[in-house]
Amino acid sequence: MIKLTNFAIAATETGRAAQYGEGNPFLEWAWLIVIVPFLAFLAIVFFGKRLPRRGGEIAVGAMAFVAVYAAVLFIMNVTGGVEFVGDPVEVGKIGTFAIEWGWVVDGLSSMMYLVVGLLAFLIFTYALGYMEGDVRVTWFFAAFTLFAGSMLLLVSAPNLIQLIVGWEGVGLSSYLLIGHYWEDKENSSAGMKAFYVNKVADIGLIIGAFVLAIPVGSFRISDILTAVVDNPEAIETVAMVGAVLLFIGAMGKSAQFPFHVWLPDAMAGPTPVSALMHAATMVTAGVYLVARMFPLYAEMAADARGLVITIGAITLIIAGLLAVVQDDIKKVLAYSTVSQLGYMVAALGAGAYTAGLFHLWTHAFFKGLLFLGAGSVIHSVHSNNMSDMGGLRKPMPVTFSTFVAGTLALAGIFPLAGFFSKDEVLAAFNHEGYTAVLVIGIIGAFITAFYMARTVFLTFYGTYKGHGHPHESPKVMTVPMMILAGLAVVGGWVNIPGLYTGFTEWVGTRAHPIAEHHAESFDWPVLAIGLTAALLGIVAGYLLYFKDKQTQLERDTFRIPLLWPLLEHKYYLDDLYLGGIVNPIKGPIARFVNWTNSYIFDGIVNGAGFLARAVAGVVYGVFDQRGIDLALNGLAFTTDGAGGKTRLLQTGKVQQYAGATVIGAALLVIGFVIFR
Amino acid sequence: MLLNQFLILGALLFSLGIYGLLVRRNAVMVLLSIELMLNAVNVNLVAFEAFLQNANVGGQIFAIFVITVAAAEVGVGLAIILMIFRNRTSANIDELDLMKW
Amino acid sequence: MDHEAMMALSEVAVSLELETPEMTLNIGPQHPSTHGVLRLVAQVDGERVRDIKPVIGYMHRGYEKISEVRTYPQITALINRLDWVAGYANEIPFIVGAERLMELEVPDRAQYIRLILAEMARIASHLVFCGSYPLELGAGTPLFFALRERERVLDLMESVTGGRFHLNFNRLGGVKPAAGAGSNTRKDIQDLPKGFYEGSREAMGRVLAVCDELDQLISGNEILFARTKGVGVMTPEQAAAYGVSGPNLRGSGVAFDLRKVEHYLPYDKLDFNVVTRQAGDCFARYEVRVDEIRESAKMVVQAIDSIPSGPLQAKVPKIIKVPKGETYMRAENPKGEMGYYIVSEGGTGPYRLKIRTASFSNISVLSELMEGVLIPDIVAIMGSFDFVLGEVDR
Amino acid sequence: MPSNPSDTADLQGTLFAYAEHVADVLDAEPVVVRHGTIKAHVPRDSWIDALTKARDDLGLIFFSWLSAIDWSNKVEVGDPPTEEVDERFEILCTVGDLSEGKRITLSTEVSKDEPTMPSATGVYRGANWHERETFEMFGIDFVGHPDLKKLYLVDGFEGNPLRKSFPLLSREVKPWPGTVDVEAMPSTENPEA
Amino acid sequence: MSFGLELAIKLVVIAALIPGSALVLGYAELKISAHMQSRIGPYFAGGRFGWAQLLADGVKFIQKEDIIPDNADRPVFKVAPVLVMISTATLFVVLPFGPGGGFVVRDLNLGIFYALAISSVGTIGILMAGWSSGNKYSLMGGLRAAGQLIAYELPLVLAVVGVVIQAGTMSMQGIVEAQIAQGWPYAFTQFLGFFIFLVAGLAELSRTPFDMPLAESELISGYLTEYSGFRFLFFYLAEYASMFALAAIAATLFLGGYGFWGVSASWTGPIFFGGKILLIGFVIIWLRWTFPRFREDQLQTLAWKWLIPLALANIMVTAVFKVVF
Amino acid sequence: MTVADWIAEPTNWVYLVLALVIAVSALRVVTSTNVVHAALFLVLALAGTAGLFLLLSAEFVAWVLVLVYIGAVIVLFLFGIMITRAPTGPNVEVDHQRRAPAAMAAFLIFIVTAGSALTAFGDKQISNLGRGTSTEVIGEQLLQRFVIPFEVVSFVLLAALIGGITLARKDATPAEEMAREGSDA
Repeated sequence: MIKLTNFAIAATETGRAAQYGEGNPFLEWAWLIVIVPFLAFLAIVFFGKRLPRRGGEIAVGAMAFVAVYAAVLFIMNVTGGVEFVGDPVEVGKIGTFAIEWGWVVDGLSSMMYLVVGLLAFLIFTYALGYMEGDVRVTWFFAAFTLFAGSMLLLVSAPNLIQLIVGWEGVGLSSYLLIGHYWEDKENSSAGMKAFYVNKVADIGLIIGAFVLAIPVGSFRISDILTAVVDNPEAIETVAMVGAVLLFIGAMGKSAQFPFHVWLPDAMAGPTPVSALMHAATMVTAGVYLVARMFPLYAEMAADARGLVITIGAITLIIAGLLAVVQDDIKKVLAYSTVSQLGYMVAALGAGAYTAGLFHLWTHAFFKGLLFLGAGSVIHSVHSNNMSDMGGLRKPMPVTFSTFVAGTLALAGIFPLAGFFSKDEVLAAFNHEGYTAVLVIGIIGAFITAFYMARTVFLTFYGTYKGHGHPHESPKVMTVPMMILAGLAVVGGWVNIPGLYTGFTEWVGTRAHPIAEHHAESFDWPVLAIGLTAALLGIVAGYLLYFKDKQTQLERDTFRIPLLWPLLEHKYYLDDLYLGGIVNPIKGPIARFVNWTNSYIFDGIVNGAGFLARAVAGVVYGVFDQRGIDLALNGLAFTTDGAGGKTRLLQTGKVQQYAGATVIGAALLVIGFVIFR
Repeated sequence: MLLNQFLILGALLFSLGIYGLLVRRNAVMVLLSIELMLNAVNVNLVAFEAFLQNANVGGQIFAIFVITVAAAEVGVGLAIILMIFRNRTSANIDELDLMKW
Repeated sequence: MDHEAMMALSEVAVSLELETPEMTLNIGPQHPSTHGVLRLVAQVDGERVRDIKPVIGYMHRGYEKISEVRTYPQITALINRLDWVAGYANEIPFIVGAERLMELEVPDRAQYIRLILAEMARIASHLVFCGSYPLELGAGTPLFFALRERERVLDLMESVTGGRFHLNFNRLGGVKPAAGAGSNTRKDIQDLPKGFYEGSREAMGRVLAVCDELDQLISGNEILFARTKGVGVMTPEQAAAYGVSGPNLRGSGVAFDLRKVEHYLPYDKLDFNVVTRQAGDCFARYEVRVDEIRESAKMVVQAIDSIPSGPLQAKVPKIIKVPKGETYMRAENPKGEMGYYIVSEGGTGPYRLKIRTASFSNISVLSELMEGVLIPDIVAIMGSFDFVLGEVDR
Repeated sequence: MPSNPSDTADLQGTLFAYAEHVADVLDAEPVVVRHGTIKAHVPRDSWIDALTKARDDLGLIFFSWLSAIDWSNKVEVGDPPTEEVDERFEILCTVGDLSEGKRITLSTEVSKDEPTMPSATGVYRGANWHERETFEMFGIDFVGHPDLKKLYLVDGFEGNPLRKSFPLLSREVKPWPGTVDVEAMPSTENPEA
Repeated sequence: MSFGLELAIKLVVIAALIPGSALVLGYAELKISAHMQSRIGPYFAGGRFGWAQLLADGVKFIQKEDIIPDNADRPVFKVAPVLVMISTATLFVVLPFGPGGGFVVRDLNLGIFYALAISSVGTIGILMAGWSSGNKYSLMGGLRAAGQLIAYELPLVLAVVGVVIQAGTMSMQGIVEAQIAQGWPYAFTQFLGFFIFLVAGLAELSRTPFDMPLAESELISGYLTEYSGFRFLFFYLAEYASMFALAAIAATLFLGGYGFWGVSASWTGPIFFGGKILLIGFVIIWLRWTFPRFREDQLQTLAWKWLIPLALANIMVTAVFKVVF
Repeated sequence: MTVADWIAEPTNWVYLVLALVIAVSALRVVTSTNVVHAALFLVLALAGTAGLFLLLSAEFVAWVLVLVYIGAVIVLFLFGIMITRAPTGPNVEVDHQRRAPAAMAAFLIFIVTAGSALTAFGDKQISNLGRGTSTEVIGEQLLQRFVIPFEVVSFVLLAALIGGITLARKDATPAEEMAREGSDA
């Protein structure tokens, strides 16, 4: 175990020459990667409308820059290993805590830069075609650029404050983008839902950040991690709490159970948004956070890892099951993402740092591809529902072939990207001894293959059930898909146990207090079982959705009695949140106010009235005949008059209030002078 | 010059403003009375400043602030009156008693 | 309009109007920019015009009724007072109409003289517009430039006819012989005064020059653009429905000129263009008039070059009686289409004379154009229509 | 048409041909061509119909003018008609096109006992002022006019000046001296004139 | 010479200068406009060149009957021209006609600020005139004037700020001395400010192309409609006197005032200064007889969308230069 | 300090004149029956106040008062009065009937403030007025010591600007307005 002297530590262990990057202009200027999207955002907002493509070209240009720059950084990392922390700029101070802005280029972040930059570039290009003719296309690209920029800001963060700023930026822009078609109430409420759920989780992140930062005395991640390694007793007491709280934040962003509810609803946004959100930016933020803070989980808060892996496993399985019942093609993919994120989180929880990130890496390619394919289909048939599709293989050959490539990659079929990453995750479960999780993972692999097969068969085979004439999408949309399809095929070849494990080195240059197990070769039994499960899933899908002509027409004839309604209602989670949390809070407050109003206040008033009447009645009965009318009437008159006059005090006339105030103030002063 | 001669003038202006504030029905005239009161404050501020001869001239600076805020107040106040006038074709403040019981 | 509005006009007391958020503003009948006694009753909200009604009749003289007790030569003198800015042009359609009823053959030379004078009248009228329109928009100087050249034109007309405004130079069957001229005069001697041709050529050159001067001085001015472009846009459909004619119609992009289609003077022997502008806004109407001055000046020069010699007057009886018949004759006057429907019962005067004037139809469209404009736009739009109240009220 | 008839033989031809076309389209009877003017008579009941056809079918979109003639044998001013005429108002309306200079004058008759006409404002918006003028000058009521009130005359004015029965008051007091051109000036009887 | 006597003499000179300047500029306007329009202009009055034309006009105005409309608010109606005149006249106090104490009534520390503050008072007089006339056209003219003057006071003040930053003083003589010391007038460095000042100044003077408050073709004569006789004469005098004052302030701020390329001898001061004032006066007259007038909304657009941002930019640039160099 | 001493000081004469003008016009501001007159009397009161400030050698504040208050605020007032066309005739009732309690309250306030001033400051003198306050000092203090209030005030101004525009701008089209008026009636 090496001491962390800086945020980034020497990469010598990996056997490569450390390149600290001092004086290397590419690293010194790496902050451009973060700044350019924000500048592009401003440029689009101010000048976008006047440009021929309404600002899209600025966005694509900025992303092209980011992608190229990220590729350069990545290649530097691959060839030489990069560890660089830019000199932080002090923005302000909270007490003794400096608020800084800086940027990090190391293995993890350079990988993330590349993923974000490359996918954003491809998806933005795709969006040029997809969003053409949209009313708010300028605003879309502005928010989209902001989205990517926030993610880059988050990734480049050397301290928790900057990370939180980027984190919130991602949340904000996702809110804007999900609610892009705000004319429909549903869409805007989907945006709100995403925002709220994330906000709830963010509370954990923010508190966690402070919990960790206060004993250490700094928000710098390097300082915190150094303290973790060097000086465990200083933060021993808070590490566990902090880790759990940070993970709650990550759960929100990465849509882990029980915060996963927002992600499927977020499909209300335009498809490019979904693609970027699922592939590279938003949902990976949580995984990135856990990976970034991995030493904390690995060293100090090992118990927290139990939580992480549990949550990951639960998410993995329930989301996979949900994906099976969806009709909306994007929701299938959305639940699929949740499920795959479960894999990543579980892998990190199991201590398999590389495996988790590797799955993130491959997932970015094929999930981006799948979303673009789904978008292409939606663009063509003008519906999200698979019940309106079918038989699209012929009219949309490019979409079909790329989509199938993505499906196979996601299902984990050899030799596509998903195969290697999923296998590595499963192998890690096996190696670390989480057998239950391994079983869940294998079942998950089966389910994954099954629902993806279902999607493909329902969408591209059988007969067309929609309206209008489907057509292939324009070049500007298909070319990014083809590029991604290529990456989905070859993306996994960078980490083949026994053959070439470059990826381990690329992302592993940083957090090396972790003694991570690296398999020398495939874990053959697990591999065999996993692959078999995936193949079985595909076969099951084939049988149910291709062979059975009945399902071609009616869709989902097989319905497991108890499970099906549960899945259709998404485990009743939304109902639980609404009925269990929102309404109980909302209702009692309203009821309490109403009750106070009707019983206490009215009661006082009515009671007073009743009392007065009773007294009057008695008085009337007893004294009236005695001829003391004068006194009685006087009394009643006084009461009535007093009440009436008191009521008149509230005239609603400002000047009378002002007059009373003035006189009162003057009298108060006089009173002070006299009685002092 | 006595300090008090300014203070008492200020007090006089202020109480005249109070009188106007209480007695006027027309909202514009109420605003005018408020201006009078703010001006009384200015007199006091500048008089105290001249009396104390402070190096940081806080009195004068705050008089300037008061003037500025008065400008803002008039802007918003007149806009409100304009709107009320449009909706009710009356600028009489005592007809604006929607808030009463 | 009614008594109430008159009362409102006299009660300029602001305080009495205070309860209404909208204010009634009486523009005219005595107002610098109404070209006489037009009155506009405008409902304004601040500077914004909500509703506007032109009120006319302040100088109604009953010409149609009077004409029923007049002889044809008397009417010729009378109708000079319709459009007093171009008095001569008013005579043309009436005289031509009466000649048609009498089936008179008018000598060519007389026709050319009529044409020259009519075009000069058009130049004079348009020059007044080109000077006074900028004045209404606040630029005082162009007026003097325009009127300076108008004087030359008026001088020329005076040298021929002896009158400057109300020429009364036409006779049934020809034009009035100049003093001392016989019925068969040679060119350049008696019928037209000495030096008229040279003077005209020179004057037309100056007119063309002043058009360029106006262009330099005012037509390219940004403020003028701001005030007139896009203001008071009249569509061709509106123009046709309201009978708007002349330069106003051509400013809306309709290339329609009675000189080309009505065959009443030897215009077909001259080469000239019908000036149009597509925009239909105030600036288009202004530009059309400036260009029409140029066209007219060129026509005058052409006519002088090609004027035939010959008699000035066809043979007519001493007491003129027009045979029974009806006809409608119209002509392209500076303000637009002017026409006379003459019903003759064979007497010395018409049984009924309907006078169709351009300005009357031209301003009937105003209230439609002025809805929702600003008060300064009223002046800009009103001025751009170049109407004369004598024509409106008759 | 120039006043020289010889120039215009072919013009006359086209005019007659057009008049026949007009008669076909408008279903008008009779259509006369006199002195370069096409005048088409239509019944009062089909007045609006004829105007609509003229606008839509003949393309005569340009509204020139609308007025009336008071045909009367007993006149207070001017000379009476040479022949006996029916007592009636004749309504005239001239419309034209904006390309070739075609124009026709539509004519219809309305009785003096009940002088009402349908308003043409629905067909040509510009008829508004013309009808108001005809209303006050002849006393003809235009049914359906949006704003039928006096245009020129003051509010209290009584009578319809262009009716032949309306005397020219100033002439009653003092004859027009210009009539000397035609007949002898009655200066001996009226030395002030 | 005692302080009091000196002050008295100065005040007398200024009191003569106010109508004098109005006469000079008024006559210049008559003649210049005439020659621009191919006319001769005043010719007979006074024997030669019609030099006494305006004097004769003045006599005529004084002789005229003083008409106050029935609906007018009499006291306000009467005070309005006086207020306008006062606000113009007090401007002359700070005009520096030459170096030293002898050529200025009182060189205030806050000279230019004082001038701007005082000149804004005239707006009230115009509003009073418009309102009190009891005439709709007058009221609209008054409202237009008020809207216009408020809108253009901002760019006017902001344009001056640039000069003040560069000179580092608000004293009028100080600003002139700073220009003399610098060697060339501020028109070269503050050319944007100069332009804005002239445009906004034209608007403050309600002269073409910003004469909407008076616009005789729309509002007859705006707030002047009901004025006649010597009250009208007051407005008339005030108009030309404030034109003179504005030209003088512009000359002081941007053209180096009484200095001329470094020359600042006391006896040449008034000559140079007068020359520069006449130069600016000529430009103002020239514009008056060349341009049509704007529309009210276009005027506001010009002020708020162009002049004020430009003036702010000018201030920023000036401040940056001031700090950097 | 005796009355004679006080009278002997020439500045006090100036003060007296100004104070008289201010007091009288302030009284007219709150008693005048015509809104425009009231606003114009306020101008007079403010002009007098500016004079007082000059007397107290607060030149800058005096001219700011003139420029901002008289030049802008009052103009805005008059503008508003004329635009709203609020009742300006002399016959309109501009006052409540409750003059007496209002006058009592005002008098009470006057007694309290003037009384406390008298007891607190007695015959404290304002002296050393010769130097005047240089604008430079004000500027420096404004942007150094008082920079936070300065910024706050600018935000208040900005907010007032936006608020004023939002409130005063008319959103309804004429047709909508017509409909609203119709439903009211």
